[in-house]
Amino acid sequence: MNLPLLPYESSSYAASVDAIFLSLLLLCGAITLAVFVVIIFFCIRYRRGSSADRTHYPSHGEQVGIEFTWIIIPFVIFIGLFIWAGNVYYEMFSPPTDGLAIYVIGKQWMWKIEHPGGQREINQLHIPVNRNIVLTLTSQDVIHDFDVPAFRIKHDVLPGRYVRMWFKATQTGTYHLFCGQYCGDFHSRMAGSIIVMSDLDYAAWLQGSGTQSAPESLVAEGSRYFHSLGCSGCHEGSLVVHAPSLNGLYQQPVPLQSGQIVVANDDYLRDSILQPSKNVPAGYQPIMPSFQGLLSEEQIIALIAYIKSQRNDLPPNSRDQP
Amino acid sequence: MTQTPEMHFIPRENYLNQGKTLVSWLFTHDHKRIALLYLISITFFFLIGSIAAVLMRIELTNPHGEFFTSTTYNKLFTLHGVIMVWFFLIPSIPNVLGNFLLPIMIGARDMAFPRLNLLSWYVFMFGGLFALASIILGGVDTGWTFYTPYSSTYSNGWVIAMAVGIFINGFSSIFTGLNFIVTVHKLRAPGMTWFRLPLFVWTLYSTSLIFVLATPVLAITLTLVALERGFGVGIFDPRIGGDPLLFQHLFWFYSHPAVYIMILPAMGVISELIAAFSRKPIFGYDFIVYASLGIAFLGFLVWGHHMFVSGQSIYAGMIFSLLSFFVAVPSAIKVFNWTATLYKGHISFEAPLLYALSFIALFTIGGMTGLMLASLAVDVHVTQTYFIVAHFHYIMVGGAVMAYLGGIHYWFPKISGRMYPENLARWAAVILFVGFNLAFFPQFILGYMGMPRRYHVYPEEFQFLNIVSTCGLPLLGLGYFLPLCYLGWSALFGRIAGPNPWDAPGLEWQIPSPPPSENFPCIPVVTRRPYDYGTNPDTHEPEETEEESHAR
Amino acid sequence: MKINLSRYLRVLLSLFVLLALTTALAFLPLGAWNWLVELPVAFAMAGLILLFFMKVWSSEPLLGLTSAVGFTWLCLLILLVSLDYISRAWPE
Amino acid sequence: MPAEAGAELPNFPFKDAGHQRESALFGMWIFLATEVLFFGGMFMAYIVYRYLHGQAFQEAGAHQEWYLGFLNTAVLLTSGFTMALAVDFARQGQRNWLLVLFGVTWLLGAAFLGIEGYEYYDKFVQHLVPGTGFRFTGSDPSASEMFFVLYFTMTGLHMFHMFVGLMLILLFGGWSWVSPSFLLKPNRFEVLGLYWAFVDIVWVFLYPLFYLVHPR
Repeated sequence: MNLPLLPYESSSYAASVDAIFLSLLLLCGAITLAVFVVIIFFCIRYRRGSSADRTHYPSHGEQVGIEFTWIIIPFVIFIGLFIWAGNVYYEMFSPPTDGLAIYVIGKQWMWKIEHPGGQREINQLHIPVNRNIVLTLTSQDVIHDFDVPAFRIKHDVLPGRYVRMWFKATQTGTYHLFCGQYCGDFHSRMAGSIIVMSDLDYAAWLQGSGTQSAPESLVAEGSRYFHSLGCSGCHEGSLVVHAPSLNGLYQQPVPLQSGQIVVANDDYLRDSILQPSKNVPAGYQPIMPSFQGLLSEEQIIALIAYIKSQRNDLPPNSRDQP
Repeated sequence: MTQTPEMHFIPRENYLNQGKTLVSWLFTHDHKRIALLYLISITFFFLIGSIAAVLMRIELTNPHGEFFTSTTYNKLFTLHGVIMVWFFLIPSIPNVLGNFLLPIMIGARDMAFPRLNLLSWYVFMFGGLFALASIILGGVDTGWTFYTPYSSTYSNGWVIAMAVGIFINGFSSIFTGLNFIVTVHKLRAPGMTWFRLPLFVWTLYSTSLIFVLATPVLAITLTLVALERGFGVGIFDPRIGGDPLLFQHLFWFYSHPAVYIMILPAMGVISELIAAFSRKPIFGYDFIVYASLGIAFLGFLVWGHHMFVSGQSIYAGMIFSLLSFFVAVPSAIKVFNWTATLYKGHISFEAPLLYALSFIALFTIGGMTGLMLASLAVDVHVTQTYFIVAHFHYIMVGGAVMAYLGGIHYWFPKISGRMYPENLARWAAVILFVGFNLAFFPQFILGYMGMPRRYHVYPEEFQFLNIVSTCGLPLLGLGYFLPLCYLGWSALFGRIAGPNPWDAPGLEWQIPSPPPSENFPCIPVVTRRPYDYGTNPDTHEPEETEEESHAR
Repeated sequence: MKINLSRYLRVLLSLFVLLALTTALAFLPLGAWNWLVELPVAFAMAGLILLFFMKVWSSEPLLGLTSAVGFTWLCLLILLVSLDYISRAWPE
Repeated sequence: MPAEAGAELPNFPFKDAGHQRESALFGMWIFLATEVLFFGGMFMAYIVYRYLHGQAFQEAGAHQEWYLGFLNTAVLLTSGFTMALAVDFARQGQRNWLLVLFGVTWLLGAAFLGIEGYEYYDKFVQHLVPGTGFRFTGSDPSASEMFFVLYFTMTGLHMFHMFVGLMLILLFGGWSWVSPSFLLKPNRFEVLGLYWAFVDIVWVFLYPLFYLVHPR
C-alpha cells in the first residue's frame, strides 16, 4: 500500500501547477502557523489572573497602522501568485495548432474516443509520449468532465458544443481518467485510463490495434459520408447549384450575409451541418437542407475531419476520388 | 468571573411560562419563542443530514461500494447536501440565535413584523415537508447543485418536489432577512447609533442583505428547472439553443453568497465570544464592521470561481479569480483582528471560548485553502475533487457549526436561565475538534491526489485515507451528541444562572434570564460603547472616552 | 396630504408619450440594435412610475435607496454574466 | 392568540403610527427588491439568448402583434394611475372614491389578462407554443423556439403576479366595502399600491423586449 502524497507529474504543465500549489501551501501554511502560534502565546501569557503587563495598549491610530500592514503585505504576495497561476491557466487552456487531433464523445457513462487513423476506443486513450495532443470533446447528453489528475488537467464536456483541450505527456505509463462532473447513476464507473507509449509502441499499436486490417481512416470515412449523403453533389463545383466550396475553409474568416465575419472553427462547421441557414455565407441562398437528427455524433465528426482535410495544397485529383 | 455566588432565582414571569399550551407556542408572536421553534426544527433536520453523512462515509470505506447501489449513494449525497445547506446551515445562526438576540441586543421589544416572523417558520416547515416528501417518495439524485441538463431532462428522481421545497424554503430566508433589516433600521433604542451596534447585529444585518438580494435568483432558477422538467422544453435545454452554463451562472450567483450567509453570522458570534472571554473591547471594531459589509458586497462578484473548468471563457475566469482574492481580504481582516483582541486581555477558557478558538483555527485552514482554490491553475487540478469537499467542510462544519455551538453555549443561560455543565462542555468541544480534523484533513490529501467527489466507486490506492476519514466520524458524532444531552438535561435541572453569568456589558445581559416576553420593562437608553468591559484596572491608559464614541 | 390629481395626470400623459415614442422608435431599421434605442425609454417610463406612482419622490430617501439597490444588483448580475458570454468568442 | 403584555398597544412594537407606516413601506420596498431580482433572472436569460441567437429572435419577433402589446401597456399604465389615486383616497379615508377607483383598476387589470389570454390563444392557433406542437420556418427554428419559451415563461409569470394583484384588490375592496373600520389601517393599501405599480414596471420592460423586437 503506497501512500503517494503527489500523483504522477506527467504532463508538460504538471510541474508548474505543482510549483504553484507548493508555494501557495508554504505561504498559507506560514500565515496559518503564525496565527496559531500567536493565539497560543496570547492565551498562555494573558490568561485571567496572570500577572502579565497589560498597559500601553495600542491607540486607535496604531491599530489602523497594524491593520493595514498585515493586510497589504499578504495581499500583494497573493496577487503575485494570482498572476503566475493565471499565466499557467492561459497556457493550459490555449491548445497549440499542431497537435495530434483526437475526438472524444462523452456519453452517459462511457468515453468514446476516435483517432484520426480511424481507431475507436471506449474509456481508453493510447497516446505517444512527448507530443502535443489536442482533444476536441463533445457530449451526447449531459455535462461530463474529461479529468486526468496525473496531467493536472480537466475540462467539462458540454452537450451541443465542441470544447478543446490539450496536453503533452512527458512520462510513459498508465494514468487514471475520471469523469469529473456528476452525470448520473454510473458517474463513478465512467472512469478509464490514458496509456502513454513510446513512439515505437504507439506506431505498433496503430497498426495492430485490432485483428482486422488497418481501419478506415477518419478522413476516408468522412469522404464516404460526404459523397453518400449528397454533400459532394453541391459542394464540389456543381453547375446547377451555387454552393460555397469547402476547399481550405477550416480556420478561415467567413463573411456572413448578416455582415458579421466568423472564423470557420469546429463549432461553425457543426452548426452549418445541423442548422445550415443559421450562418449563411455572404452571396449564397439558405437552400441547404438541415441534417439535424439525421447524423450521429460520429458521422458529424468524420465529416468535419474530411472538410478539415480539404486544404488548397492537396492536388485537385486526390479530392475527386469517390 | 461569576460574582459572589448569591442566590439567583428564575423570574416568575418570563417568556417560557407565559403560555404552556401548544397553541401558545405554535401561534406565538414572541421572537424568542420562534427562535426555539427554529432550534427544534433545525436540530431535527441536522439529524437527518447526519444520518446520510454517516451512511456515505461507511459506504466509502471500500473502493467497490458493496453497501449501496450507485443510485442510492447518489441520492444519499444529494439528501446530505440539500438538507444540510438549506434546512440546517442557512437557518442555524440567523434564525435561532439571531431571532432570539437581535431585538434584545438593539433594545427593541420584538421584531418589526412579528407575524411575518412566525410566517417565516411556517414557510420553513412547509418547505421542509416538500423536501422530506421528495426524499421518502424516492429521493433526488442530482446533487445539491441541480446542474442541467441532468436535473431537467435526464434525472428520474423527484426533482420538482425538491425544487418546490427549496423554493418555499427560500421565502423563509427572504422573510427573515426582510425582518432583520427593517428591525435594525427602525427599532434601535435611543442612543444605539450604528457604531454602537454589537458586531453580531452587524453580521446579521450583512447576512440579511445577502438573504434579500441572493435568494430570489435561486427561486427563479429552480422554478425554471421545474418548468423545464414539467413541460419537456425550457430555458436551459441545449436542444433548442439553451446553454447549461447559464444555469450555472444563475445558480452560483445565489450559491456563493449563500456560503457567506452561512459563515457571516458565525463570524459575528465569534467576535462576541472573543471579546467576552478576553474581557476587553474587540480590536479594530470599525474594520470588522466594514469587513462584514465588504463580504456581503464582494460575495456577489466572485461566483465564477466555481466554473473555471466548466467552459466559461478563460478571460472571465481570470477576472473572477482576481475578485476572489479581493473577497478573501475581509475574512483575513477578521481573523487577524480576533487574534489581536486576545492581546493584553484576561482570557478565561470556558467552553464557548474553546469553540471560538477551534473556529479560528479551522476557519483559517478553510480560508487559506480557499485562496489556493482561487488561483486558477491549482483550481483546474483540484476542482471537483475531495480537496473541494474538505475545503467547504472546514468552513461549514469547522466554522459555522462550531460557532453555532459556541453561541448556543454562550447564550444558553440567557435562553434557559440555567447553566450548562462546564467541564463536560469543554470535553465536548475538544472531542469535536479532534474528531473533525481526523475526519476531514485526509480529504485534502485525497483531493490533491485526484480522487473525484461524488464517486461511489474509486481506485484502490485511495482506500486507506478514506478509512482514516471514516474513523473520525464516531468522534464527530460524540462531539455533537454530548451537547444534545447535557444541554437538554441542564435546561431543566441545571444550576440557575442569573441575569449576567459572564458579567458582559451587552444589552442582552442587563435583563433577567430567561427574559420576560416584552424584553425590557422600559426601552433602555444606550450611552456606552458596545464592548465596554469597564475601565481596564491594570492599564491607566485612557481608553476611548465617551466623547470619542459620541464623536464617531 | 392633498391629492394632486394634476401631477398624476401629467405623469400618466408623459407615460403615454413615452410609450408612443418607444413604439415609433421600434420601426426604425436598426435590426438587432433596436434594443439600444428602446431601453432608455423603458428606463424613463419605469423611473416615472417609481418616482410618482410609487411616491418615492415624496417619501424618505431610504425607500428610493432600497429600489436602487435592487436594480443595481441586477445590473451586477447582467454585467458579469455578459462578460463571460462576450469574451467566449475572443481568440485564445 | 394570547394577548401578551404590550401586544395590545395599538402600534406594538412601534412608537406610533408614522413609525409603523415607514417600517411597513420599507419592508415592502425590500420585498420589491427581491421581486426585481426574481424577474431579473429571466431578463438575464433573455439578454444572453438574444445575444447568442439574435437572428432567430428577429424572425420570431416578427410573429408578435405589437399593437396588442401597445394596447396592453396603455391599459396597464392607466390602471397604475387609478391605483395611485385610489391609495391616496384610502389614506384620507374617503371610502366611496376608493371603491370606485378600485373597481376601475380591477376592470383594467382584467382587460389586460383578457388581451394577454387572447394572444396566448392566437399563438396556440399558429403552432407557436414551444414543445411538440411547435412549427416554425426560419433560419434557426430551434433558437426561435427559445424566444417563445422566454415569452411564455416571462409573460406567464407576469400574468400570475397580475392575478394575485387582482385578487388582493378584490379582497381589500370587498373588506372595506363590508366593514368601514378596515380603512383605519391604511398601510396595507399603500403596500398594495406599491405592488401594483411594480407589476406595471415589469410589464414596461417586457413590452419592448417581446413586442418591439421586429414589429411589422
